[in-house]
Amino acid sequence: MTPQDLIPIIPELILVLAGLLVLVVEPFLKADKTANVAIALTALLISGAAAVGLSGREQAAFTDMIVLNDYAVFFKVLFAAAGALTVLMSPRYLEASGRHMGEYYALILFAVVGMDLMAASRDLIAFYVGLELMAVSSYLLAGFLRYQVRSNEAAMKYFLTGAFASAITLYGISLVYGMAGTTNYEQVGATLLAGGDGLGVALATALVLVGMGFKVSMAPFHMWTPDVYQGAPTPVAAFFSVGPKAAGFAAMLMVFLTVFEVSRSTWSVLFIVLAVLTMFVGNAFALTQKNIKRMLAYSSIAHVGYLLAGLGALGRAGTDYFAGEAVLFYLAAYTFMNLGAFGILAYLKTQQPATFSYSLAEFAGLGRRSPWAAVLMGLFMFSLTGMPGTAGFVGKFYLFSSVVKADLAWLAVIAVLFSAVSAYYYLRVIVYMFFREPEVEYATKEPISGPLAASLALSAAAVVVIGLLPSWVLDAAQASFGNFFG
Amino acid sequence: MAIPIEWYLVLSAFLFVIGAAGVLMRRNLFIVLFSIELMMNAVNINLVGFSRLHENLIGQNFVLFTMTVAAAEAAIGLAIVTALYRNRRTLMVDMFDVMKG
Amino acid sequence: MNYVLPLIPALPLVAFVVTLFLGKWWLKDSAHWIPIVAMAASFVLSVAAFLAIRGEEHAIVVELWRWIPVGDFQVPIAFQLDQLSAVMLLVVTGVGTLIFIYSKGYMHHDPGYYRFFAYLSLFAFSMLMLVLGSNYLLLYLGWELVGLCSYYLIGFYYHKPSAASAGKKAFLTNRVGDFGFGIGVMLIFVTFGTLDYIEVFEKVEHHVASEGVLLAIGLLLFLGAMGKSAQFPLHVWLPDAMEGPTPVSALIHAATMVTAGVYMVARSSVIFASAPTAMLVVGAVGAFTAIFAASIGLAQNDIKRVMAYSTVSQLGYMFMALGIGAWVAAIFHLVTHAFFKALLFLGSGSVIHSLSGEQDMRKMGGLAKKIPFTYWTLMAGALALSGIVPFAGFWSKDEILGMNFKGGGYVIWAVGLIAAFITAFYTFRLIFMTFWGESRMDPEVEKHVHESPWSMVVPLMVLGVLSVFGGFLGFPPENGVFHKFLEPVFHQANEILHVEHHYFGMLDFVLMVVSVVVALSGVFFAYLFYVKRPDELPQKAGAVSQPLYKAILNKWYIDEFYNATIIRLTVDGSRWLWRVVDAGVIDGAVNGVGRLWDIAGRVVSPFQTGRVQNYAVVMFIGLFVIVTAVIVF
Amino acid sequence: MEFGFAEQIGFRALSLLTFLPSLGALIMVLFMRGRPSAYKAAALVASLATFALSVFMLTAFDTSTAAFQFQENFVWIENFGINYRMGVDGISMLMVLLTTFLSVIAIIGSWNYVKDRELAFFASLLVLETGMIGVFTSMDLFLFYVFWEVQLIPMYFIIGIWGGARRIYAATKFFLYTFAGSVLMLVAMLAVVWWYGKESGALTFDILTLQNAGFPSDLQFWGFLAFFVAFAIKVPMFPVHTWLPDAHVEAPTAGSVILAGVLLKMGVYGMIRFCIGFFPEATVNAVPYVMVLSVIAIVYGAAVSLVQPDMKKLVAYSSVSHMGFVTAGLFTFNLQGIEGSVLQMVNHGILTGALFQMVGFFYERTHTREIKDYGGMARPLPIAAAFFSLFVLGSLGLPGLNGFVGEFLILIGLFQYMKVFAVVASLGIILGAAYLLWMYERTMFGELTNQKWLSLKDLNAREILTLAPLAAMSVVIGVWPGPFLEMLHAPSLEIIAKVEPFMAQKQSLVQMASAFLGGF
Repeated sequence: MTPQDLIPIIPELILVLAGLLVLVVEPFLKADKTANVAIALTALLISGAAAVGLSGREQAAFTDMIVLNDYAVFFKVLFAAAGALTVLMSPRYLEASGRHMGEYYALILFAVVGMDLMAASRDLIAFYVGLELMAVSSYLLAGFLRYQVRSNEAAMKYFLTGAFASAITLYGISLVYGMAGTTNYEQVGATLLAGGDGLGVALATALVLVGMGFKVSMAPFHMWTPDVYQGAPTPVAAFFSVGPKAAGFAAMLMVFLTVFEVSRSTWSVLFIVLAVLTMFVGNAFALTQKNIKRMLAYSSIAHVGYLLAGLGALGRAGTDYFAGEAVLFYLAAYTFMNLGAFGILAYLKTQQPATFSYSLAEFAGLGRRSPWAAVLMGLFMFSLTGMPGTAGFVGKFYLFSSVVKADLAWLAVIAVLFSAVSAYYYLRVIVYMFFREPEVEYATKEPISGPLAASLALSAAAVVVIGLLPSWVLDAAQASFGNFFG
Repeated sequence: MAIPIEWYLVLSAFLFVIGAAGVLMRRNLFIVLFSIELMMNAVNINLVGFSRLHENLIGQNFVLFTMTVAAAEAAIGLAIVTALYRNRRTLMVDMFDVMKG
Repeated sequence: MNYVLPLIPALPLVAFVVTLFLGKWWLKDSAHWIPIVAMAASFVLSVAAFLAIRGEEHAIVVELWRWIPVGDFQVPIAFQLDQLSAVMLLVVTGVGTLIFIYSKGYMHHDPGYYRFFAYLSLFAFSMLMLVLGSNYLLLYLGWELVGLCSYYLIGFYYHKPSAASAGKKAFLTNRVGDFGFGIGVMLIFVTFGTLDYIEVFEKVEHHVASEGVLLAIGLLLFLGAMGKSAQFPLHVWLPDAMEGPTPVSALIHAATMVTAGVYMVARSSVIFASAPTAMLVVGAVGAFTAIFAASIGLAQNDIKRVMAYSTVSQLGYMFMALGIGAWVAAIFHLVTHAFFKALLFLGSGSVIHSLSGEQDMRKMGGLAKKIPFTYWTLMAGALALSGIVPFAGFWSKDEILGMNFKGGGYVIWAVGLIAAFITAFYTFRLIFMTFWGESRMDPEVEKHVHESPWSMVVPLMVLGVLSVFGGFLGFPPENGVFHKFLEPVFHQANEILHVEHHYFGMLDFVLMVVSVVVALSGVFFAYLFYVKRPDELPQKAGAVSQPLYKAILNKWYIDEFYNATIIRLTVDGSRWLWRVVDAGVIDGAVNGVGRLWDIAGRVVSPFQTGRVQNYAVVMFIGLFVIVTAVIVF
Repeated sequence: MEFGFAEQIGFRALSLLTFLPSLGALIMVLFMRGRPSAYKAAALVASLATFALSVFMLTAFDTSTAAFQFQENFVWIENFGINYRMGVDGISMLMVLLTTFLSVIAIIGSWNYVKDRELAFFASLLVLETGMIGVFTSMDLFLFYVFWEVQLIPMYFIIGIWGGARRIYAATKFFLYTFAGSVLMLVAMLAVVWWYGKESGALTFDILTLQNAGFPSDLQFWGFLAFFVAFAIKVPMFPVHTWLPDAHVEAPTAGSVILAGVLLKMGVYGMIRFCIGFFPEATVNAVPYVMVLSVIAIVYGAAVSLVQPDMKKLVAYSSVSHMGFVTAGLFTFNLQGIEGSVLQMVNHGILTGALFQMVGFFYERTHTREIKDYGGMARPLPIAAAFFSLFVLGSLGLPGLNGFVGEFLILIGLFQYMKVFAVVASLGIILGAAYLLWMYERTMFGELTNQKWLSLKDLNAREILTLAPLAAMSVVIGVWPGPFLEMLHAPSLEIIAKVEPFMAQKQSLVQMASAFLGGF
């Protein structure tokens, strides 16, 4: 290790230090946790800024375990943004839940570090460590409201299935190591390619795919998702729905494009089949949900289905990384609209901490009660549906475009038809907010907290800007693949 | 003479399946936790065996990380179990189905 | 002519617009002035036009602007003045003016006074467009517009459901005919590449189209004519149309609009002449309608309905003429019929007016003394209608019968003769029941019987004079002034048919005598039945031919037949389409897709049990399947 | 680029036209909350200004060419070859005029219609106008799609918030149905773009470029199918029409006016631009099927209208019938058919818009739309009855009013294509007269069914002001359609030129079918 090696991990270093600082400061704070919020937020912003500053550079560090490239930068910025928005929507929510503790922010920071590592790793060990860092933090975050049964249950479910999936991944990784004798992505890929496709490779592909599929809630490894999202604190659920998912895709893209180059035909078919299954499961379950939080959980599964179609297309497209870029772009777009939607849920929860249960019926007449919240929620719903003018549309446009480009037009047709189905349950939220009158009277509302408002405004702005002027994010997504194998 | 790699693999596979079976079938949360540990250790055996086969240390390095992670997981698992038990007074896994559908 | 011709229809149009917009608030009771003046002015202009076209070989065409210009489909708004349109102009504006004047008295005190005159003006405009248009599309335009006015005027007393539904019935029945007309127009365009009369006829002469196509065109056009001129089986609307005010019945449903079909066939004489089969159909339908409608007229008790069936029957005569190629005779009968039928209607109107709205002949009788002007003018009309020498109807009707006989249409001639007998019978049945014998009026009504005002009587007298002497226009038969005047128009058609010029001969005289005898015997029988033994003979005759009598009384059950078949099928079929096909099958399928998803959601939902180990099992099964699949494939 | 905006009119007229209504909406929402008279006036001014601008553009419009005019073009999303490109030809100019015209009418017509969330209502109408104009002016596929989808949203809200009792069902159905169709179109768009991208090495969404791409047969087939389904839903063609009656019945008056007046036309417009423009070969192959569906729609829509108990539903189903004429005329591919079809879109917009507006006025007075609740209304409401009769007559194709011109041109075109279709379509006209007159008779004529109606007030000045322009347009187009048709000559010839090469090959098949169906 040389000092030079630290450059690529500057963003993570900042976050780790900030996380530790939070833990140190925490005992000195009383009820007011503003300082820790500020620390976490600043750290995330600096980390993101640092990542931006590092863009365009190519560097490998720690004996090629970690790399710095635009791909990693893209995700680091994205994760920092997701973390920052999550942090912004948390304080009031946690206060309302009676569990406003600094550890929360530290855990978020550590989780982001883990995610960063997943995106930046070039070695199975580093990847595994990143994965677990993220996972362990997540388990704790899910159970953060430890006096609440749902939160406990969510943590338990997340933990058990997560550890189970980790073990499966790990088993796959061990087989890879066994076949290749190394854990470096490129070297493994080259060795496996030389050895040819065989039983062991197939088995390892399947095992790793399952383990990572779990993280991104790919069907049929998705079943934890709704329960965990529902039980976890809402900002945490928001974070889960975008962060670990994006990190999972970041790692998945890398691993499958390098390590499993040899079994490309296998995994691309698997992704296509599972994409269809995932779209079906996500949409079919989402349709019956009366609980918005659960509905958003299933909807996130549906979105994973679309993304997996992109991965399938990527597998089909040889050295054309268009589909990969599309996946990156979609993740970015998805991050903002989903965070926004969850942010509205968090806001509503802070309005009625005791009674609000995220049920659809409670959205009735929201358009009258809180017009701004309703309008923003409408925006996010339309974006999730994929209406033009929003980030969701450009994302779908890009993604399905890559699927069509890979001569999988039929898959694109299936995907768009599923997204038409999804319109039904997204619209239902709008129906309740604008077209129905409330069934019960609601108490006078409290003013929205500044950070939460900022979080919502930023998400909405991102959704609209990416929707209308997507070129910036597009360029970034394309740049990340431009020097992917540089 | 060296033990053939297949022996490691078979042993690890057995352990892994036993662990998985435990996760799937045992009702007590603690035993499920142990079963997960068993799965992790199956992987460890694999890694060490391969390390021997390839005559490099990567596998053993990996094992160190795995064990650390397993320890962390175990700690967190216990924490979660504690919180859960406090609220629910039971550790039967199939009792926890407040959220479903 | 460039200015005169457009002005003829334009004046009534202006009158319409002014009366419509200003009538209610401003003109009120003097709403009649503008339309009457406009109409009279049109009449004067028409006379000018008539004088201008006399003896001209070629038609005068005035184009205003391109109406629908698309590619080779170029239809102008253009007027064509030739002898045929000149005659029609005179009839429309002349009879029109009289009826406008008559309406001033008849419609007095009606709350919709201004509305009535507005509609009448619009009608005049439309009818003039119809006869002046230089192409088939303008004919169609006028055709539809007069139909519209007819609709409005029949339904003038719109608050009466029977009136409203009669208007609709008229419009829809006409639409059935127009269906044929419209397709005929399209076929003309597709065949000849133009809709202009002159160009089309030229191309027909040059055999651009096969006879089959010409037959199709002829029959399609005739379908339109059947609708407008109330020929069997599309005659059902005309009797119901009597729901309208009487001046309307006189103007639209006797003198002008219903003859549009005759005008159209005469106008298309070149096409029909080139398709003999079509002519045969025209003649046959005409003859059948003549006798068929006359038979119904026998048993009607409503004074206006008798007239209505009589009109249908007389229109049948005109088509009989057209069917044999007696174009001029048809137009001649059109003109005389316009005179005497307008007269009869207006006279009936006068009767009704003086009886405070009573229309049932069974509640009249003995009116001759009380309303002498009406009686005598009506009598003139009756004599003309019955075909008694030398009244107007005699000359034209006899010419039609004679031409048919000489043309070899003996069956049609015979049918026409029988119809003539019936006509004379029911006409005088009407006269006798209304004016002769004992009064059967309600005492209340009887007290108020009065002669109509001058504005009603004067038109009656003018028309009476025309009914008496109008026939001499066509004297001697087939060679009268009228025939000479119209000769250039039908020159082409006659050339195609190789018609030779014919002079009055012995045969004609014999035929004349025959038809006079037949007519007189009709009058005689009517006298026998309704003056001599009114309490005995009608009942006896009814009893002897019970089923026949019932059939006649019920108008041969045609309306019932339509109601039970076409209308019923359409409405029930549509309801089936809506309830079963649309709401059930199509929309059911659409909602079914939604429901399918709903069911899918419900079916899969229980799989999410909430138990974490089940999740792990699913994961494990998934893993197992994937691994198996990967290994197997 | 001789038809750039700079040469023709000197400013970015199309962008201004497109976004002016939305700008108005924005100003209303930001500065005029809680002041009804102010924001209503602002809405009116915005829509009037837009209309005025569109009329002003006519003065600079060149009818002698099929080229797109007032063009604007700049790069939007470079990576995909997406440009912000706008332009209008005769067809789209006419559609734009129709849109701006009807928007004004809709705003005046619903001046006092909504009581709840009025500001949002008028803002929605204006945003909707932007979306509609955008659809007609886009020359970039992506831009088109954006507008195409975006206009769904305000319409969805208009139906959903201010609609009738089953508004949620209707709004959802409307949205999902259209959305499902248009996502298929999205895939087809992508397939087309990628094919061309691979062929030429450059991605582009430029409509004109893609129109000249010459796609291979199988892509034509699938592409046509996907685009066609999307547009057919919008039109709506039989059998994908069932969203329409629901949407119309539940929508507020202004919604119905715009929906029938403009939104349906977007479907046919799309067919012209894309189905025919991109896939002429597949179009030619599809003609018989489209014809059969259109003719079914004509007769079927009319038959179903006949038995509707609800006035609005009746008019809605009549739209199915009338739009059947439009699609049938378009696919004849002769000048009369095409021009008749486009003109008929304008006519239908005016007449059906007017009919919906009238039903709305009646509803505001009586709070019922059931035909059986009416009867004898001509007595208390003579002016309304007069207007109503004019629109009814226009709708049933009375010569001298606008409906006839379009309908007859279509029939002439249809007759040249295949006589049987023209004959069957003419049957639809008979039925058309039947259901319209029957409705008119049952509502306006006869005895007063309800003595309460005697006290109803006749149309007021504002309402007359709403209807009079529609009536005037109806008469003007009826007697002097020349100027309107003139705008269509060049673009229609262009359409024919596009399909003609493929028509020649197909001719024998048409003749065979014709013989089979027993044409003359």
